[in-house]
Amino acid sequence: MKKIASYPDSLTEKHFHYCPGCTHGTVHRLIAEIMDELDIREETIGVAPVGCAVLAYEYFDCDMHEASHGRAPAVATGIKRVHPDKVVFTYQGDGDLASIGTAEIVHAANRGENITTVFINNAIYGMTGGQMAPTTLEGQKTTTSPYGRNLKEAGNPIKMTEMLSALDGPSYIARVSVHTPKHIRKAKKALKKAFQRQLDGRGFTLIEVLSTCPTNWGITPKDALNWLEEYMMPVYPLGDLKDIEEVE
Amino acid sequence: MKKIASYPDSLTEKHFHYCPGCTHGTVHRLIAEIMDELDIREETIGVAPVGCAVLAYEYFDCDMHEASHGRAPAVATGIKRVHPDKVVFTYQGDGDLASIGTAEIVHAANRGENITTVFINNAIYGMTGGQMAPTTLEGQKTTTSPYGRNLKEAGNPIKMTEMLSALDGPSYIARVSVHTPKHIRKAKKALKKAFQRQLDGRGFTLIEVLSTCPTNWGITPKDALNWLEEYMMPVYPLGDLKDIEEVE
Amino acid sequence: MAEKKTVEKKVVFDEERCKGCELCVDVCPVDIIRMAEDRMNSHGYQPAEVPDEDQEKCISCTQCYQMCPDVCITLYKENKKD
Amino acid sequence: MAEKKTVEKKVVFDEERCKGCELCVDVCPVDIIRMAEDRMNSHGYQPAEVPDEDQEKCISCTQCYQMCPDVCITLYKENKKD
Amino acid sequence: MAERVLMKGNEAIGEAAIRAGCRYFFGYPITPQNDIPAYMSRELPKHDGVFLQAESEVAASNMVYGAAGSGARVLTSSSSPGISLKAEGLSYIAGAELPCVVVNIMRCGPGLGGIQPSQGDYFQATKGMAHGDFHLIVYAPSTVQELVDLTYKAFDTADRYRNPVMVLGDGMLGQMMEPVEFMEPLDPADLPKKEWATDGAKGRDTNVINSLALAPEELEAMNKKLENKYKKVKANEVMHEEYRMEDAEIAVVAYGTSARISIKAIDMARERGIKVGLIRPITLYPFPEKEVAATCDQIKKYLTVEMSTGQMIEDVRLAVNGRRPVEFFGRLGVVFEAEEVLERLIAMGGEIQ
Amino acid sequence: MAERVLMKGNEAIGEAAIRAGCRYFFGYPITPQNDIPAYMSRELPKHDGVFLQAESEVAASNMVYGAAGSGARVLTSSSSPGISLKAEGLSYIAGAELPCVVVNIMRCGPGLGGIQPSQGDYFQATKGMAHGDFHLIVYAPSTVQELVDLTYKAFDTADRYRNPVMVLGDGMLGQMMEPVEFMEPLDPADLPKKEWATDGAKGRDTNVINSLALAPEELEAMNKKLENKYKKVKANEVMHEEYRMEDAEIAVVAYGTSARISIKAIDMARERGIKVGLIRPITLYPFPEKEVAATCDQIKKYLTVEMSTGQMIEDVRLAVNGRRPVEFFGRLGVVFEAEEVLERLIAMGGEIQ
Amino acid sequence: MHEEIIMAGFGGQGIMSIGQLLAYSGMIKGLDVSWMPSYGPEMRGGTANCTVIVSDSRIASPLTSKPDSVIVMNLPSQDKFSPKVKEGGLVVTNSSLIDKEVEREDLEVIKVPANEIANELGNTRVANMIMLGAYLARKEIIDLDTVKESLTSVLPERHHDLIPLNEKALDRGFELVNEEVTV
Amino acid sequence: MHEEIIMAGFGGQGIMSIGQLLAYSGMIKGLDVSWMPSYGPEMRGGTANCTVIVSDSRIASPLTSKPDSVIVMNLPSQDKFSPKVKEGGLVVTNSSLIDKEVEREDLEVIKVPANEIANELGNTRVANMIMLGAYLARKEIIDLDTVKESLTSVLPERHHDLIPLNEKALDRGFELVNEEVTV
Ligand SMILES: Cc1ncc(C[n+]2csc(CCOP(=O)(O)OP(=O)(O)O)c2C)c(N)n1
Ligand SMILES: Cc1ncc(C[n+]2csc(CCOP(=O)(O)OP(=O)(O)O)c2C)c(N)n1
Ligand code: SF4
Ligand code: SF4
Ligand code: SF4
Ligand code: SF4
Repeated sequence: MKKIASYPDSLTEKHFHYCPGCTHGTVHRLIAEIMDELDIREETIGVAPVGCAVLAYEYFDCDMHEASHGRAPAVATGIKRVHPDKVVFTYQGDGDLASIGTAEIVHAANRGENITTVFINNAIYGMTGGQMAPTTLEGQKTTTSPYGRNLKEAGNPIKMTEMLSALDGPSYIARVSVHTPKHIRKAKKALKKAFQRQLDGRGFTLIEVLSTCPTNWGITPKDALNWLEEYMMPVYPLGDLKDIEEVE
Repeated sequence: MKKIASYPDSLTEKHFHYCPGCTHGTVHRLIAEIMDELDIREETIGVAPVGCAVLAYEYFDCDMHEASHGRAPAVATGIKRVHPDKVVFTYQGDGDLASIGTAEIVHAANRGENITTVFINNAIYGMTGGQMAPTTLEGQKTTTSPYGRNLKEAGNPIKMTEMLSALDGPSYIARVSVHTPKHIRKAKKALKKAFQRQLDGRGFTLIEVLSTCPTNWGITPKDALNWLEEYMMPVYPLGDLKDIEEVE
Repeated sequence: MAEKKTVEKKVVFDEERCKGCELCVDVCPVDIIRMAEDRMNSHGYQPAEVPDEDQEKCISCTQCYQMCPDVCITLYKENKKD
Repeated sequence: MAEKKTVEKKVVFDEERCKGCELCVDVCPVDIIRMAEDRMNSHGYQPAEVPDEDQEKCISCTQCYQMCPDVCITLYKENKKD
Repeated sequence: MAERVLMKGNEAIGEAAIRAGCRYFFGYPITPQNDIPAYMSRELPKHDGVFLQAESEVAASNMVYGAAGSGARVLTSSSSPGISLKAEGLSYIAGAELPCVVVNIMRCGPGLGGIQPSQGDYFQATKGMAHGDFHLIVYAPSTVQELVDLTYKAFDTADRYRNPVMVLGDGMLGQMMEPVEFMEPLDPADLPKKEWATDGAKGRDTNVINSLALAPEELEAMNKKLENKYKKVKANEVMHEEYRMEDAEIAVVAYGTSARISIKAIDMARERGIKVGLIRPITLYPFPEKEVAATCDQIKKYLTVEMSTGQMIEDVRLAVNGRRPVEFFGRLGVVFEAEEVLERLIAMGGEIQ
Repeated sequence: MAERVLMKGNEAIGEAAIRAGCRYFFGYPITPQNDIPAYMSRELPKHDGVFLQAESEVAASNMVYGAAGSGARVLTSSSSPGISLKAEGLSYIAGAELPCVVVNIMRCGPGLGGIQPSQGDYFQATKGMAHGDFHLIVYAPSTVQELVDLTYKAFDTADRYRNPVMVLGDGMLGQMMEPVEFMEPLDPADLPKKEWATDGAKGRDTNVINSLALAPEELEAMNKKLENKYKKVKANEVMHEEYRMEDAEIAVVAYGTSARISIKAIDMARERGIKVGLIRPITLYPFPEKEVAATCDQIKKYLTVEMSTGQMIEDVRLAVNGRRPVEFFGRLGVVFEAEEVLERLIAMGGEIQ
Repeated sequence: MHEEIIMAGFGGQGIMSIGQLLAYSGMIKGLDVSWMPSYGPEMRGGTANCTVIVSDSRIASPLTSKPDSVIVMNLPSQDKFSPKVKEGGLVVTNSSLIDKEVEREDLEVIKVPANEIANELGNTRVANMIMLGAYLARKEIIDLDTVKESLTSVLPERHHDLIPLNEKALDRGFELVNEEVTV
Repeated sequence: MHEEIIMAGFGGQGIMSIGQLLAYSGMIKGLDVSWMPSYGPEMRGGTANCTVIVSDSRIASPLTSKPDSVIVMNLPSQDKFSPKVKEGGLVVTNSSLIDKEVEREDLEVIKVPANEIANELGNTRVANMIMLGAYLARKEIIDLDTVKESLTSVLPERHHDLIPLNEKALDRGFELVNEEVTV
């Protein structure tokens, strides 16, 4: 018998602490596979966020920094400036990247910092028990929007990826999803392209991954996949948002 | 003899502390005239930045808050939520708004906070003696880019206004200039429209004003006007960037 | 060497990792994955399984592997005869 | 009442506010604004002025008022005769 | 007697704030204080109040600055790392002399640390919160009932002195449930108008909210004014409680959760005949310096008990001023048990004999 | 003897850092330390180093965190309000046990305050910088030469203890010019490799830079480790200087700029026959506690002199521990003159008689 | 009367609710009570426990290092907390999920097949109430009726339709022990 | 020798430069020196001043409350600093811009029409050097040649073409006083 799919080398043996059905694990696997395939595990320094993925440094089998909440792009900048020849990525949630860390991601992107950001958009704060995120949908109930998100009070679900695409620095920005095997394969492709761009020295890349948080959404893992497709995807359409093919 | 142009009522008698030829004064006058014309001096609460305009609270003859560096939109949010019926504006430089205060302006804009932001882009940090701003032009020499701004190191001149226009919250965003009487008149029009929008309860408005800093640019006031036209305007094209005419 | 071979498994679950989310169950086109009713791992979850009798039916599409957020699944395929 | 009237000024400068930036000089279409050479205000600036003999020439275009960053200028116009 | 309700510490804070006339909350989620924003987001709309989840703690503290300057009673809450991010804003609020209430439900640091309860932010709360010579007034409740009473009081104190007031709890106090009674709710419309607040300069001189003073003399005057205020605070606002101190020879000094565990230890020690009592500072700034000093004739030894590596002990030592030995017991990351304190008290009791 | 050059304090810091092998600077402009980033932006590129103006102080301190974790010698500098914004980041850096050097050229607060020199951030620097039980090691130079020497030393100390080190100056020290001599520059390539740093896990186990410890026992262990480190720092790193203390009956305790003005006052007082000397703490954390205590037999009265409303005085009082009176002289916003201190010394001299 | 109880199990087994229910019941009986949770870092799948103290005098510390009783719903909890119980104290253990014997001789152990009974009742989620019922039968600190009355106040409104089921579960646990004891 | 000088004027009058020039010259003469600026909040149009101390022993404080001398280039500076000068001290004042007399009887006052002379030399900006030259003529703490030599090190490179002009200005100031004194 031949192994056709198995646990990637670039993940440690640690069990994920994520809730059942949480797609953080899926994205972890994809990144690990890409490290395997590009053979960069020993060249990579990852930056974990504060958020559900706070323990990502226990899962990725590469050098890791645990950043303070929202500051992963700044931490990654510090690392990359010291090690311009290494691969540096940040892994961030939507509270981390789109709320407290807004300034850091905007400026890392604008500087065209040669790092890759994986942006997990699950429309909620997972780690802290289900508060409203800037990406929370209109009407969505969370512990801090108990009557449903009210646009007049809390503003619109923020489109970070669209916004960052308006800057000159980024070389590749895309939005993907991981709610079906097919989307997962596409997500991997986009992620791999982003890492490859970094290896080619082409500047800032960011992949937004629409993700689920069954626990804090209060539904089953299966229903969460459907909810993502039905409610999140119309607000956050998938696709490449910015792709500077060639350097002039 | 009939007075046809004179010192506006909404300015105090204090002499501006700005350098000779600095256009901060011009914009102050425009705002004061608008307060006069809309008869809102007694309804307005302004928020001064940290930057050359830090003493704006001594010049505008209305209630004022001096904010901490970059946080004027957050301060204005606090004020506006307490006094939703008053007119609240922030007056901010490019270091203030486009660098340290990135998160605050992005989120105030995204929330559609019903305030008006006047954004003075003079491509440099004036108050602190001429450091590079995020808006500093490629190759421009400043005390912290002594060899000229290098895009690879420092990134591109940031286009905050374009970036903010990608959000759903703002109702009116425009870029104007004050380097000729004609442009000054246009600038006033845009500013007045922004204040009027706020009075109409239409949400966030922002006017970026291309401005000069003769002292830190190291040229005469006259040359500064020319430099603005010749070098800044191509990078920061004037015009309305977002204008949501009607509420659906 | 002296390993006792029962069935040649094509779909192997790391039961201790499994959190019983059931996402693999749904995506299997040949419907061979189910949740074990008779056991619980040390975290209190009932793991997914492919019963021995169904192992053969796996068509190696890797859908379950792709879908499993906890990377519990290892897939095998018969060696090509050529 | 007893004010001594010399020339009816159309262009009046607040000399203490003026910083001598010369921006008003350039924009005046009839070229009547110049920098005072004979005096300095308390901040060490030589203020702008329109000499008495040129006051008449002002066409009330307000360009200088618009341009002056320090809001030093007050402009007057003859009352319309109607 | 008002009805007793069983309530989490965090939620009780929220309810007490609303009853104190607070209608504005700006904050950012962080464990273990998340029930406060959750409570406020649920309850404030019922009172026409505003709950706004800020984009960050930095923004939240500046929103508070704006709202406080506009004359409102306003609350923000966070836990340790989030408080560090509010530092600059709090310095501005204090410098501009604005009233507001800040809750810190401490967790264990430094850095990300963990979410275990801790008292490791004592220095930050009482001394070096941020740049410049200013102080927060700091309340340290030790029961859920006291969380309620002191939160309510905090709004008054803040208004009276135009100074930020901190309610300093820890994860244990915030998350535990106890029965509490509430005071009658206050209508914010009944509060005296703040003449200095910005609400549009209609028919009056303009108001300016500000902490800038460029001229050295002005700057000194601003700082002198603050210094005098803090003198008044020190003279009038000290609160503390004593327990079994009548005939005590050993005094435990502890606040908040540590004080509760210490009471248990003291009761156990008393059963063994050790004469020990508790001095519990309720205000940490101003610290009950005179009150501690007043016990020096009677007490032979002090034991400061903290969930830290020893912070309040400096204030205890300053109060005791060398007259008696001051020892320290503390653990950090792990909440200690009464038995551990007891053991230490037994040792100290032995030494005294 | 090396060449003497006339240099601004701020620029001297930059040059000293470069000579200490620092090749990375992340910072954000603020008066009165702007010559530091200006110098670094001009000089670092000549040494293949990186100067990066961060988007904010918050970002700068996190860039430092990243660069320090990657094994580099790294500098950041700011002034008071900017330091407050670095608080959270510094707590992370300390928690993760990373070395770096932070310069605070103090200005006068709170809030925006003014740009006048001040020593109002003593508490912040030495005690409550941010949440959690950690400390910066704090150097307090009082001449431009000392700025150079201590900045250079700071990088070594930081590396040795894997802890952030602060160089605490004030606007006066940063902006004045004095002649200085520099040490031979050090090549960063000659520094020992940091085995714990992240540079890609090639042929070794992975390195993780982290300050998180979720399990209570781990959290306690992390804090214990820090506590032990600080004990070592206290035992080995204290620095102070004494001036005319041989026969002194009054001791002025002052650091930095205050110490310089005090020396002038002491000389004037000595001319009037008043026996007064100076104890100048060079490390503020660890504070020269034993060294001050050792003078208690000789000294009858202490006078703490600060540009603040009285912060270091607490450490002086803790050291003196009630054995002698400790008085305070300070101004804030306005730099005091030697004559003012003299006046106070004359009064104290009279009292002693 | 002073009773200190630790309750522990997997997250999701309803440990926190029965703790609150007991504390609430104590309060309406005029007793002093405290409820103190302790969470792991995980939202789900981790272990959860809480400490409840019910006393007729003022409660000093809401923590206990030597509980009078423990209610344990899974093996890690039994392993962790049974060694801490006071000498002669009580362990109520969920025999549906725990095979292992409690290793101390000095403790009273009540084995409750809580999941089985809950499944019988048609809803695994009420296993917690069965455990509490059993505990209350042995330690009569609060009468069962008061506890049942408290359900309305403690359960979130959206679960009020489940009150009858919860009452039944409390009864079943209570009966189980009473039978054991009286028979 | 211990000399404490305050120099003051409008921003832009080159006050800081002559202070640095004097300090630098002192240093290369082997003396201890310090230069301490004080800025107003404004970049331009404000007043600027600096304190220079030159001493043959260690300088304690770089500040002075009773300077031996002041060089004042505008009226606000004269008003502010001449009252602080030590009894019998020196005031070098820019008579081109200052009409007002120094109000103290005990001071030596040297009036230098610095702007006029500078304009004669063709560049108002060297008025500062004329003032310094005049000062040096009266207080021979450092010889004029050393000061001229120091120009290369103190002036930014882009102004090195102006060194001859600056030297001439120093001379003119120096001569002015020497004439006065010797004649
Ligand atoms: C300075 C600071 N503020 C707040 C927190 C609390 N906190 C931890 S994670 C988090 C948000 C997590 O949400 P998100 O980034 O969306 O990630 P997720 O958990 O959903 O994956 C917050 C607010 C913190 N640790 N530090
Ligand atoms: C927290 C903080 N960081 C930095 C500063 C210093 N500072 C004051 S103004 C300013 C920038 C001013 O530039 P800009 O916003 O562009 O306004 P301008 O002066 O050009 O009008 C800076 C960095 C400060 N006061 N506070
Ligand atoms: S590989 Fe495909 S067929 Fe085989 S078990 Fe997985 S999903 Fe089913
Ligand atoms: S998807 Fe993975 S974790 Fe979920 S049930 Fe299947 S094997 Fe278990
Ligand atoms: S109004 Fe017009 S014409 Fe008159 S002075 Fe001004 S610019 Fe000249
Ligand atoms: S524009 Fe104004 S400030 Fe400038 S010279 Fe003319 S009057 Fe003076």
